Amino acid sequence: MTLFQMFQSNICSPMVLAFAFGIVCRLIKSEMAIPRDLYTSLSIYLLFALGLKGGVELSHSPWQQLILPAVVTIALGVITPISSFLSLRYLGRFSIADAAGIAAHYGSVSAVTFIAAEKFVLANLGEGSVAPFMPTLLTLLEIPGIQIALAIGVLGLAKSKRDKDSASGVRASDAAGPSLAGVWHELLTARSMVLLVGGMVIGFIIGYEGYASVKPFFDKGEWMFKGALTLFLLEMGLVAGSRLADLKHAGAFLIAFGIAAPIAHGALGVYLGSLAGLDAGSCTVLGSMAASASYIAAPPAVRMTLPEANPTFYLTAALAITFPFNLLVGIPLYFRMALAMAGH
Amino acid sequence: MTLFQMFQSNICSPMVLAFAFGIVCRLIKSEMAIPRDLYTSLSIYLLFALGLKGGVELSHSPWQQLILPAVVTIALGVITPISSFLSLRYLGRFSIADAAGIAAHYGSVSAVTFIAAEKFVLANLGEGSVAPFMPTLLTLLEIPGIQIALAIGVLGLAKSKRDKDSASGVRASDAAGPSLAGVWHELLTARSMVLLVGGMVIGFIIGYEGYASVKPFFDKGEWMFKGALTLFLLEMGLVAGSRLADLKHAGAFLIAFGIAAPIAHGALGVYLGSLAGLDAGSCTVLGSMAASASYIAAPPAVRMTLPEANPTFYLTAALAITFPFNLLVGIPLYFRMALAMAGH
Amino acid sequence: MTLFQMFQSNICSPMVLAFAFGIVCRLIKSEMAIPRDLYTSLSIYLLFALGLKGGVELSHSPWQQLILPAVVTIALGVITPISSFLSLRYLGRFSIADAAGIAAHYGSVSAVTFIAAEKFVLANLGEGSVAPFMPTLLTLLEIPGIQIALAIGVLGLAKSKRDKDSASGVRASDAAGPSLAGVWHELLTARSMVLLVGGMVIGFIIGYEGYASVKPFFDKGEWMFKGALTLFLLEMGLVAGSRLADLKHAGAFLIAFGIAAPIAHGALGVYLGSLAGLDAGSCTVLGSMAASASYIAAPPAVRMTLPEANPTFYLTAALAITFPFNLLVGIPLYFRMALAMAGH
Amino acid sequence: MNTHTLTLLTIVAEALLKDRLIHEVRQAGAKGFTITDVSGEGSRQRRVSELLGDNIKIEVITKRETADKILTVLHKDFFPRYAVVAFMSEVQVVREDKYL
Amino acid sequence: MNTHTLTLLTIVAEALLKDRLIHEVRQAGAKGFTITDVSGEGSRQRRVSELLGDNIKIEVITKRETADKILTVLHKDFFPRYAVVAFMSEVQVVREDKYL
Amino acid sequence: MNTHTLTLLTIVAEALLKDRLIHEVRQAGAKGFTITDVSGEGSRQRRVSELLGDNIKIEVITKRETADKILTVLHKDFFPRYAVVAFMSEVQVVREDKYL
Ligand SMILES: Nc1ncnc2c1ncn2[C@@H]1O[C@H](COP(=O)(O)O)[C@@H](O)[C@H]1O
Ligand SMILES: Nc1ncnc2c1ncn2[C@@H]1O[C@H](COP(=O)(O)O)[C@@H](O)[C@H]1O
Ligand SMILES: Nc1ncnc2c1ncn2[C@@H]1O[C@H](COP(=O)(O)O)[C@@H](O)[C@H]1O
Ligand code: NA
Ligand code: NA
Ligand code: NA
Repeated sequence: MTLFQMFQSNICSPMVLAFAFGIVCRLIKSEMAIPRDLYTSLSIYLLFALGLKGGVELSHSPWQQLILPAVVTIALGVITPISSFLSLRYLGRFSIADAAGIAAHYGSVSAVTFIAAEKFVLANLGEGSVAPFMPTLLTLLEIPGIQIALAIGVLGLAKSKRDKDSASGVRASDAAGPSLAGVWHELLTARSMVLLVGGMVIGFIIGYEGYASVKPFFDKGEWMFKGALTLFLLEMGLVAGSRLADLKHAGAFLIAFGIAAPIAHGALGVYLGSLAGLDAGSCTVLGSMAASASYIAAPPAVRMTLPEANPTFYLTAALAITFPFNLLVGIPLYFRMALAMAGH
Repeated sequence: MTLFQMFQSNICSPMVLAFAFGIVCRLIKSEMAIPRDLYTSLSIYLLFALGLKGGVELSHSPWQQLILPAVVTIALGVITPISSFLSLRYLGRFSIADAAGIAAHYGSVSAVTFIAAEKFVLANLGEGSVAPFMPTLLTLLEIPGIQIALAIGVLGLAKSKRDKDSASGVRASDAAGPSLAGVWHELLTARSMVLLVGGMVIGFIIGYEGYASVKPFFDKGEWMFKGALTLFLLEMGLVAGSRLADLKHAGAFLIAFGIAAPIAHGALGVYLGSLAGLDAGSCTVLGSMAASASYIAAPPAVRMTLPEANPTFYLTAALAITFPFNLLVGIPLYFRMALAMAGH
Repeated sequence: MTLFQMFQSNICSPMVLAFAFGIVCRLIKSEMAIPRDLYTSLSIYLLFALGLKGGVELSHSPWQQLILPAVVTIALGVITPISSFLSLRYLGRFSIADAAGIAAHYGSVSAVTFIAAEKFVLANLGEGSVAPFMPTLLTLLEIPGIQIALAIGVLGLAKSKRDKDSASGVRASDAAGPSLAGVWHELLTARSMVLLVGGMVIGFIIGYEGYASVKPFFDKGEWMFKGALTLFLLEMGLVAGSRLADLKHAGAFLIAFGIAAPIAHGALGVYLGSLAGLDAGSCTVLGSMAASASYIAAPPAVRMTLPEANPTFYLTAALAITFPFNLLVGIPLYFRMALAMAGH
Repeated sequence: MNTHTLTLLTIVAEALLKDRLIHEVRQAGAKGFTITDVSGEGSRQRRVSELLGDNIKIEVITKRETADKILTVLHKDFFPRYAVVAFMSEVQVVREDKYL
Repeated sequence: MNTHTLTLLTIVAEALLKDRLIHEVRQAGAKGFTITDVSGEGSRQRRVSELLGDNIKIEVITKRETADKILTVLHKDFFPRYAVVAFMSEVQVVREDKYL
Repeated sequence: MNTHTLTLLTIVAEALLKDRLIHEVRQAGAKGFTITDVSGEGSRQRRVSELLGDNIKIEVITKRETADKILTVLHKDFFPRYAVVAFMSEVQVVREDKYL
């Protein structure tokens, strides 16, 4: 299959089309909307199902295999927010808050991109071509990047304020936001985290046997999951579509960043994955994770801790640029990279 | 199977019983209610599934076959609102606004009646007995009737006001409602339309192959769809039940109209369908479409553009009289008509 | 299988783990929440499915078999609220209102405990080991206990007020609550009752044949039902978890009561069941019903009619003590009792 | 715009009282009301919302006497037994007769 | 806190008027608004909420003249045809310029 | 009905501030509050509701000093950084001691 054929088959999947459909609804100014509670229910279901399956798989895979991949995943969680912050701040001339806010999103990971990447690999390389512990890596990658970028932002702002104060001789009130410890608790107990980890623990305990009775309801390979994912992507398309108008406020640099960052991070992810001994399929998924930008866990954390960062920037970049880019172009690309690295 | 046996088997389906159950809940003044978001979710699911399947079928059916049926469908969309308006205004002595408001409902179509008719035909004549392009006709029939009736109403009101003004010599302020162009946009981008058409386009693109992976989730023949439909009809029963008390305000003429209009329009639909070369099964479905009254697309459009029309009239007629009539008696009747016309 | 092994296999089911997961979410103060409409939708689905299956089973089971079990069920509905009231009032020294309020919960039944008991029996004794009319008994047991306890409470309060008035010579205004007749209507038409009975009537009419087409959607043995139950138990866990902090307000007696009452009532249920000729499986289920405390039908009825009763007591006892006790320990225990009674 | 002064009575109460409160509002002669789903906390520290429903807010525009009548009923039958608060303020309306 | 007096205009209307009412509020020069989903009953006895949606409440803090402008539009185009009520009261705000 | 005058403080803010604002309200000594889910637009033109949640409205009946205390905290810690508005009005209540 050529790269082009891959794009084509990727684009014609019900999920990608549902996303496109959502965008179109907004472009034609339709009143179409997914009820808030349906959206929340779908995301609870998808995250819990993801964790559950991950736990079941973990329950019969040797732990040692997990160590190296876990190390490189955490490395990705440290590197990507810093590389994002530096390029946004010094190449893109964004304010400290804006640069850190966007970096928090790119340092974390999008669960739907993860699912799409895994589906893509399974469709191309067949059953068993993705390591069973990938959802564990997803969990590891979710938080550190957000924390690192927030720390950069909060410390950077404090320093620039001290500089200003000592210059002017006046001491500004330090309108105290939530502490970073508070943010840790917030992130570790956020719905998405709790569902992933909780599902994983339950999956680990029940194992294959207990999973059997609810597998058709929760399993990624089953149509129930796919149907729910289709509806979820319709909603994502609606949200992305309502952000498209903001692309003009985002500016050319941010658009370029929203495409270049995933390519760079995706390549790094594929490379580190192969260093850690992952096969081509798993490298593709790890690359897609590194390349993706969070739009569920990161936005509230950033809004809370760095309200000075403009939400238009981070939401538009993560959801209206990088997410569709990865869905359509990125994943097949990281897949080619992974194949090339594996010597195919 | 005799007509009576058909009624009987029709009445004992879970869907019809769920509708009856909903009515009973209201009659015994139960607090029973379906959450608003569940209702919206079910209708999104049903309409999208309907469009999707229609698109998949379209993708491998010859287009020429569609032309004549499409022409007669549009003819039905022009005739039925006018016939409804005339009989309501001149036989029933309804005000211009009320007559036009009710006519808008009978000129459009009820998607659930469509599904019920199709299910009925498939149960009696088996797989393949309904043309694959029927959902396309459903889409074509949805809007024109509403627009025509609204135009009649708005122009009629304007004229009667001019007459009054010129009689009294005073010029009333023309409390401008939304423009008819605004209403076109509203209707074309309404949730129900967008889901049907969007689903159809996606279905057309993915074809049989792409459909396979989500078929159990969306397909009308599958239990998932049937279960969702059962719950949806429970809600429809609740709404219809809370309208039953309004039957006394509706008056004898409206009740008679709510039964006579579907029979007349149903017969016309069956007849025009057979003229256009449709087989008996498809004629039954086309007849049921013509006979049905919209209660999803029409009510908000009428309320917006013709607020002078009394909602009690149009909602009660469409949902508490014509919908159950078609479900219980109408569909088997149009089926007999279609069989007779096909010479059985 | 030893009693311990039973506990173990019981604890490792996805449903019990989901409940535990919900509790943990609250303990770590996670923001995790199930949307209100999803909770309501799940409970509508579960209750309707329960009734439907019960009705289908009833439609081909001889009515005479039902008479004796129905009699003992109603006996349980009379005995359990009285035994609960007496021990709470005279051993536990609770106020009249509190004792009656709690007794109303233990005199009624928890549908989820019923489902869990049935699942447990089927897993241990196989298909057919539970009588088909058990959902009918569930319906019979739901209301009488609540009414009897409320009557005790309302009459007791009125009497104690009269005593006080005649002592002080002053006549207090009798801030009239809703009449007991109003409460009857309320309970008989409450959502849970209407769904159970409505489902049962529909199931009875459609029988096996009509049920076939929606069986995968509604049947307790199918994964759809199990998946929905898993999510519902997650929510129950969240609610129970947020009540755990109230255990210290509940006091030692209430905690002891929350464990002793189900054991006593469960033993009584098993015994009466075997008197009525039920097999071991059905005795287990009847015992679990008697042992369980309602937390869906009872709370609003008690709050409405006996607002003097402290909700912290009855909600904590029913949901944070007795429900998990039955789920984990009670059901296997009543099962052993039933086996012992049947001479195994 | 020429306006008239009326009373806005706001009641916040546990949701299961909805039907009974609507009944009292109508009984006292009010011509309409608006209901909002809300949640809240007060002196009663009721933490029961999951199983007993949250609160509702009922707003009634009416003349002062009618508001007083409703308050009297609340005071007698509801305040002592249920979680209910109520307060009044003055509002300006255009079509006074609509509310009387 | 040093406060300024402004007008709080509250509109309760059938939900499908939402976009049109927001348009009028903006048109009249208001700088913001808050919307709540509500339900209700009034003199029109509209029992249509299931198929036509419930009501919404729109609250606008603004200066009295702007509120009057909105009321005038309501009076002309909405009161006679739709289920709408509106009322005003005075409120104290800290940052007056935010609303002007 | 014999009534007493108290202050109704209304805060409209982005939903993710809910816990922090409740904390401040309690901290200042208010005895209760009522929360409503709302949406809205203001000078900040925040169009982020899908991923960051909509707004909430917090209503607090309390004495003027307590309201002032809450406003002071809002002014210092919230107004400059978040999308928040707040306003006060006077209301009549029956049981004054319930709120003090
Ligand atoms: N001071 C207050 N300000 C605003 N709302 C209140 C206040 N006190 C009580 N409420 C509301 O009234 C409900 C019942 O209050 P209570 O009877 O004090 O438990 C609470 O759940 C709140 O929604
Ligand atoms: N007296 C009233 N007090 C509070 N809200 C009212 C009142 N009258 C009407 N409303 C609200 O305004 C809506 C429309 O009223 P109407 O136009 O009278 O049918 C109702 O559905 C209520 O939500
Ligand atoms: N003039 C206003 N009237 C009513 N609500 C407002 C007004 N301005 C702002 N709001 C509310 O306060 C929120 C935050 O406003 P802002 O900080 O101006 O973006 C908005 O989303 C509205 O819900
Ligand atoms: Na990333
Ligand atoms: Na029609
Ligand atoms: Na019991």
